[in-house]
Amino acid sequence: MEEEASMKFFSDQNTSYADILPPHEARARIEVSVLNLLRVLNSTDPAISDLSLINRKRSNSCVNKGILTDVSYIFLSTSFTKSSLTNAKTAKAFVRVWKVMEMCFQILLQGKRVTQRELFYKLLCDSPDYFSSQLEVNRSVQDVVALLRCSRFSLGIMASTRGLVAGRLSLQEPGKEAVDCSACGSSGFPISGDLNLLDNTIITSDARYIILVEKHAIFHRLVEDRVFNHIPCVFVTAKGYPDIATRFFLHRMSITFPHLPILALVDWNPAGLAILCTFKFGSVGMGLEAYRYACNVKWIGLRGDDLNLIPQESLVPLKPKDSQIAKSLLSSKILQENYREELSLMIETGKRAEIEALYCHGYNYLGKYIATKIVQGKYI
Amino acid sequence: MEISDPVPKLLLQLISSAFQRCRLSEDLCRLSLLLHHQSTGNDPPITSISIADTGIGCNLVEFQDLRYPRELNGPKIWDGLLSVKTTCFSDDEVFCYHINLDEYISNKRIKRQPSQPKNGAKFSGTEVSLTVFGSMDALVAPIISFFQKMLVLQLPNVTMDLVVKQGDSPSTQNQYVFVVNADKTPCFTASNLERLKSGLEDYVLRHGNCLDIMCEQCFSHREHLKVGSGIACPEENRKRPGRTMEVVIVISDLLETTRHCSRSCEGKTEVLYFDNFSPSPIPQVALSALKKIDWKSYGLILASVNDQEGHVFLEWENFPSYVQIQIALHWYHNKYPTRQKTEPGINLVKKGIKSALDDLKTKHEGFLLSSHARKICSYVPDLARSLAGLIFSSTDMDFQGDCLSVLGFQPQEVEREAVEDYIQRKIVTVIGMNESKPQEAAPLLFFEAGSETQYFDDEEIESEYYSSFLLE
Amino acid sequence: MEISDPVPKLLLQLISSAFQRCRLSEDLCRLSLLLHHQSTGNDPPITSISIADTGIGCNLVEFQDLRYPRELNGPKIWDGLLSVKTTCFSDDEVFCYHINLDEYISNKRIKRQPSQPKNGAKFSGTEVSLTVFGSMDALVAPIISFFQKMLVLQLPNVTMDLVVKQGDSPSTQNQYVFVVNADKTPCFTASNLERLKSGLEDYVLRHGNCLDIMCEQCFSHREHLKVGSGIACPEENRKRPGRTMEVVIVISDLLETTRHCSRSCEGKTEVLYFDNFSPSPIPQVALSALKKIDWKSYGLILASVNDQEGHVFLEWENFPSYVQIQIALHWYHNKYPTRQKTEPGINLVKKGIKSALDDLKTKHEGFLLSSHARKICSYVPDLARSLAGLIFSSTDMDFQGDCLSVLGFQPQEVEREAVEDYIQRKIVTVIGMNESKPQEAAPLLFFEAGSETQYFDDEEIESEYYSSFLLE
Amino acid sequence: MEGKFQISDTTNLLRKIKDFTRSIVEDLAEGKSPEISINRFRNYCNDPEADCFCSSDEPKGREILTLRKTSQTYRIDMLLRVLLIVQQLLQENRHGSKRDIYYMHPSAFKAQSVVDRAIADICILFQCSRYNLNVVSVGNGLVMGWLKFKEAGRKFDCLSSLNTAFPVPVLVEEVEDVVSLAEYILVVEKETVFQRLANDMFCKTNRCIVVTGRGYPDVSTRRFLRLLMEKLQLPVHCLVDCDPYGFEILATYRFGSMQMAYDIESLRAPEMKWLGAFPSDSEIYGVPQQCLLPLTEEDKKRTEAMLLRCYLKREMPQWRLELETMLKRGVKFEIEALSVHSLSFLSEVYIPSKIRSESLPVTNLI
Ligand SMILES: [Mg+2]
Ligand SMILES: [Mg+2]
Repeated sequence: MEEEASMKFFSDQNTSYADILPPHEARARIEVSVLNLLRVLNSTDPAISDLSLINRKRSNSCVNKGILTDVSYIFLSTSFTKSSLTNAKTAKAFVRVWKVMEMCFQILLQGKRVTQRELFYKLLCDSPDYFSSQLEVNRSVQDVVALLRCSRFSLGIMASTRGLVAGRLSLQEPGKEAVDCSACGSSGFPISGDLNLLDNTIITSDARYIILVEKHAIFHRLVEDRVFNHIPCVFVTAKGYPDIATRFFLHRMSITFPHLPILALVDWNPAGLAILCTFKFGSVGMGLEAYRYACNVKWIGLRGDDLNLIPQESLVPLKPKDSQIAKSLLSSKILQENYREELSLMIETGKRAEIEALYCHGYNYLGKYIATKIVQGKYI
Repeated sequence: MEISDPVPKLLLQLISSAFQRCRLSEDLCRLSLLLHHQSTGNDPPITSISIADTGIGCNLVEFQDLRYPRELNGPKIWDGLLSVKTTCFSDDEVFCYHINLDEYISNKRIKRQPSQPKNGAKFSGTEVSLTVFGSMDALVAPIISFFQKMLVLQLPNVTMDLVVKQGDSPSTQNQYVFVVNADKTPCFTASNLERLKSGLEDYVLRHGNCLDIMCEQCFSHREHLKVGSGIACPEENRKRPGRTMEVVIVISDLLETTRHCSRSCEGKTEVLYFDNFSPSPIPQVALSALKKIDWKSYGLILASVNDQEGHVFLEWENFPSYVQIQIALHWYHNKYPTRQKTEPGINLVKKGIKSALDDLKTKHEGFLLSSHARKICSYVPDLARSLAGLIFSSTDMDFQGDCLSVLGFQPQEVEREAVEDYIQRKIVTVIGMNESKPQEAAPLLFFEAGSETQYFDDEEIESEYYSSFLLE
Repeated sequence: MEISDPVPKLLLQLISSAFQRCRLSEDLCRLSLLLHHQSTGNDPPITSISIADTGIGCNLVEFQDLRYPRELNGPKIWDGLLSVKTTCFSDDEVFCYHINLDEYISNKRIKRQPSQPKNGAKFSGTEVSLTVFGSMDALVAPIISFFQKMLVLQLPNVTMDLVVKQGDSPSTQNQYVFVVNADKTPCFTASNLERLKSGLEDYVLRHGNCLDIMCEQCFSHREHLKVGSGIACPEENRKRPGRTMEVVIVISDLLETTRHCSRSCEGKTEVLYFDNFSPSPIPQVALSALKKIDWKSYGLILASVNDQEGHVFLEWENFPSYVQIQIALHWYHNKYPTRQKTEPGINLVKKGIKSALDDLKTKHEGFLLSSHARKICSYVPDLARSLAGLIFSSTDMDFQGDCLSVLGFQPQEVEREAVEDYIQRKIVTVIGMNESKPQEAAPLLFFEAGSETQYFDDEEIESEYYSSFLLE
Repeated sequence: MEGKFQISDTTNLLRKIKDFTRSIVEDLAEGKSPEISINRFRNYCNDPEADCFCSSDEPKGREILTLRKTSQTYRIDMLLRVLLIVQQLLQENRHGSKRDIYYMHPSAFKAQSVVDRAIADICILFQCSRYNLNVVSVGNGLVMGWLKFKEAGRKFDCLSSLNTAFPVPVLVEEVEDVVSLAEYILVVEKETVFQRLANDMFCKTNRCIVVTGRGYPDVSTRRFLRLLMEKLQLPVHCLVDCDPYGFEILATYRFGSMQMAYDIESLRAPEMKWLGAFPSDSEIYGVPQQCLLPLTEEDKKRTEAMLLRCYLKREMPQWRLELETMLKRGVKFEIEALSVHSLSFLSEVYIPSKIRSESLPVTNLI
């Protein structure tokens, strides 16, 4: 039993993931679904096929602890939930799935993309009996993703992204001129929500580090100061919790440049660590779509070591929300020991510190801080 | 003074016996009932009654169980004397008896009278006659009703008639003939159940056999009737076979135009009960069974069961009044006559009824669905529309062709509506089938070797896109 | 048997009179009190008391108001007889009287005795003596306390001593000398208020004048004392000038090391009251005034006023116990003696105290601030730091120089901390000044923009991250 | 001249800061309480009938901060703290955000709003805009279309990819060399609509610049829009949801916000036209019933309050009428509701036809 369980961890067999498909392939999957349903329905032993959806419950999440690689991740295993037309609990959801599939099919046919809000309105008008809230639409979309195993983007739904990139990087989208990300201003270059486009963008870089920044403002500061001139690096931010496109982009970077360490600069608080962990391990919430984008992110700061750099008055007491996040983090099996220690220190001291607190040493201190940390190899 | 209740009851017993004698005959038989009101001069008036049949001849044992129908308070209306003449096919003479029902000592009851010669004629038959005081007005209706019900069994070899005479003038004579409509009915070889089905259909179409022909004001087509039947045999039949509970249910939509036909039951359901080929008051056990059926699983909500002296009506809460349900139960022993009277068990009755309901469901998709299934069915048009939409909006002609051929359509002849309709009907059928069949897991849309599979519920992780690691 | 309460009271009156006679003399005077316990043989023991002064000589009117100190229950301890010898500078003889205080009829009270010749000697003085039964143990403490308080007035020309003799042996004789510390005290020309200030300071430093020198365990420097004084004259002084209420308040930090010095009052505040240059029980009106002072506007919260038979202690709620506050009130008429005893009005007392408190505030910035001002002051270190920051972080050296010279610093010698400190003190001073100055009408010269609700923040609402896929 | 905030160069501003510091120090040295006079501004009042001066840039009153009141002392304290940081920013020629400033002393400032107020006080005191203090904010706005410009020497070439969203530049004041062939500027409330237009390649068929503030517009987006208007002299159209929040956004673009009333001249878009969605559009374009949501109580209260704003009555009575209509009908709808029948409805029908009719004198009222 034990052996079998561990076997699972090292194979990709038992992971469920959503592919990024070009429109015609996504359409083909929908068509196969229709055909399968019809076949069984009109067979000699007629039945209405159940929809097997990847279970998106926490109980179906597994941890892959990298032993052979440095990358650990969280993924959904192959346990299913079943949506059945004849089950009173799931009947409506069953119909919703088909409604969403139909709508996405039309959108894909038109070669368009919609926002989830537009999708909501379309469905609200088309099938008001089934969709009365955005939430129902979002859930059904997730169901379709879990059924067809293709990403939401592949279904013709636009993803908004807050990701920005700047620094020693050049991006060339197909058919366009290359963009030098060191010259695109302090606002940085926006990471596209178009995953296909991201996948086809040519990335070149002479950077030696990728620095992941939690906050937009810090990103802006570092870029304005052109810190990448001193530390050959690329800055990436998702302005908080990462979206799929930003994770996808970071993952592509890590594949393209496997030797660049990815260093995360986050607040010294549980939310900061949670953001780091989302980049590092993925999340069940992104379910099928994103486990493969886990990256070997290292924690450069802020950390407990840095507290002596910060004036006492800049330490703010932990809020209840922080403690909640900390608790939840600690309960995660994947969290490594030295991260746990940092968390415990936060809880022990009851304090949190923002990256901005380092500004007491001057606005140009951040760059020095990062450089020092890199030189001393102080990342975990 | 009218002839009061006890007498009709006795009469129905006598008629029933006569009917059985006809039934068991292999020839065409006739059962004639004569009511003769000799009003002239007599006071109280005298009614003489004669029940004559051309059946197999009677066995005196039949009269053993008859009891004098006693009025507790009231004048004596009858001397208790039955005059019986009977002969079997093989007999040479017609035997005559006087049977005094008012006599308690049984061996004094029957007094043999001089026989009548048959003079070599080959025939069989019985005539029972009696004379009572009082008018016969209260007698006619129950007897007619009895005959009408009798017809439901559709025994093809028995013709029944009733003659009611007032005095001696032929102008004051009414004759009622009850005969099975030969061309519409199953042949002699049909089973009892087949006959019952056909009989109940006729019964409905003729407004409880009140009419000679189908009421076309209420029913435009015989085909609009939905008929289901079921048979249930007791467990012990294995040892002593023969006893059977047969159930027929007819559900009919009244025509829109005559929904308020005065003869309809206003949405009430009449339950006819036959005990050994004879209309009979419904026994308590069947009444209980009717109450205990899980009607809800057939989408019906039983409001009440009204038992009006053996005439049972079910009332529904959720059924439109223009839909009429008619139920007939028949409990009999194949080896008739048997003196031993039996009653079906409650589960047997339930089983019979359910089997008839299931039969209906099977034959008519989307019919008699449980409220659960009906709710699901309400989603089906939408689902079918989406599926048809997916098929027809596809630009991939191969896919479209595949779908249509899977559904059995010829690509060239196809209209979207027809496909949508077909899918809809198919799905509804499956839903109905799922209901009656014990649930067996439906196949998955994609064949996957999933680990555990469970029905999903709302506990799943909220599908926030920008969700964090913490949701793990 | 001890000499009980009434006697000390009488004695203090007699001493007070003697003190006044010295005070009014322009020469150095001496006031000697002898208590002689003649224990040998007598039972009950006899104590003879003599109060001798070298003052201006007495006026018999002084004795008019004295009353025989009566014990309600108890043995008679005194015959009521005072023996008085007195002479003025200009008299040729010393007049002797016996004054029987037990005599109600006033003209029988005083009996002239034969005078004693002065033989041309020029001196003045008075000696009052009496003999009472009982031991003198209970007498000594109040008398010492009285003299100690007397010293607070710091009248430089009166030396007081007390000799207590047990029997006749000189070894059993104790002498206490109460003399104003001449080199530390103001000269003769100093005002009464100046002397009172100095006296109260000494009183505090010497633990209520219990010590001969300053207690260095508790107080390291005289400068650590904060002294404030105030004078209030009644309105009617304009017509009949002369009456004055003088108030001195001394606030002292005990040294950290001896915060728990047994002699300290544990944060309680002793209130000394002088009526016409004589320690006196505090009158009711002054007590009321103490209660009615708006201490809060000086950052003080009065917990209670304890009146222990004329010794009044104030207790504070919010004052650290190592801070000691000492208050002395002096109510007198410049033209002494006046027979008419007066009391100050309540407002006068209040005015005097407030004026002393305000004096303290003015002299010591940031001291005795109201809680409101102290709240304001809590921002001061920050303000000072920011201002110093603005000065020192500026890259404009001229500007820096300007600011420093405005603040009175030499550019070369400047440390940021010193400047910050200085600014801080300056701001506190301003805040303190704002407090004492009458509040000007708030300079708000705008009309309100109405209280409409503001829904949105103009700024990046970067409040924790968006967690929704809804792009809106 | 009076009341107009002149853009002062850094030296000038530093000098003002030093003068200010010096005067405080002098007051203190003399034992005087410093008095800091802060003007008050508003861009509207709540009396539509009033004979008010809200339309002028003049201060509408002033407060004098002294050390007498706790609240005022605190305000001075915060002002000085922030001023110290501002002086450093200016001397080092760096930019910081209000967030940055807040995080430097989070426990002293307690809340972002405290910093915001101090910055506003400083701007008013020195008669300058926030960006003069080198306090900038990283905006949320996006822009696409027929536009090319430079920000601090770095090129932004939206023309190279007409349907790609570019972030609004952070250093709006350093934007230069603005080049555009656009015929108009379209401001949309939401990112979703912006994305719709991008997906529909709207800018390929329409010569325009599309800007969104992603909801309530931040200062950089508004400033950037204003700058585009000034440099390009193009008409500006605004497309918002037909709900009170959408109207609030529209009004903020057009009239500025109360909070930044002191700097309204550099932030508002005075010639902006309201393109839609109007309450009447729901009927004209057949918005399905289920897409019309009833106004909530909160919505109604908000709308009623907005109707009182004097600038509507004075400058945009037609807007006010539309707002009244919304209140009367009691329903609201989002822009997405217009395109339920066809995804490209907005880009192919609605916007072009609205913009065409804009040029007609009759409907030009709105
Ligand atoms: Mg954070
Ligand atoms: Mg909106």
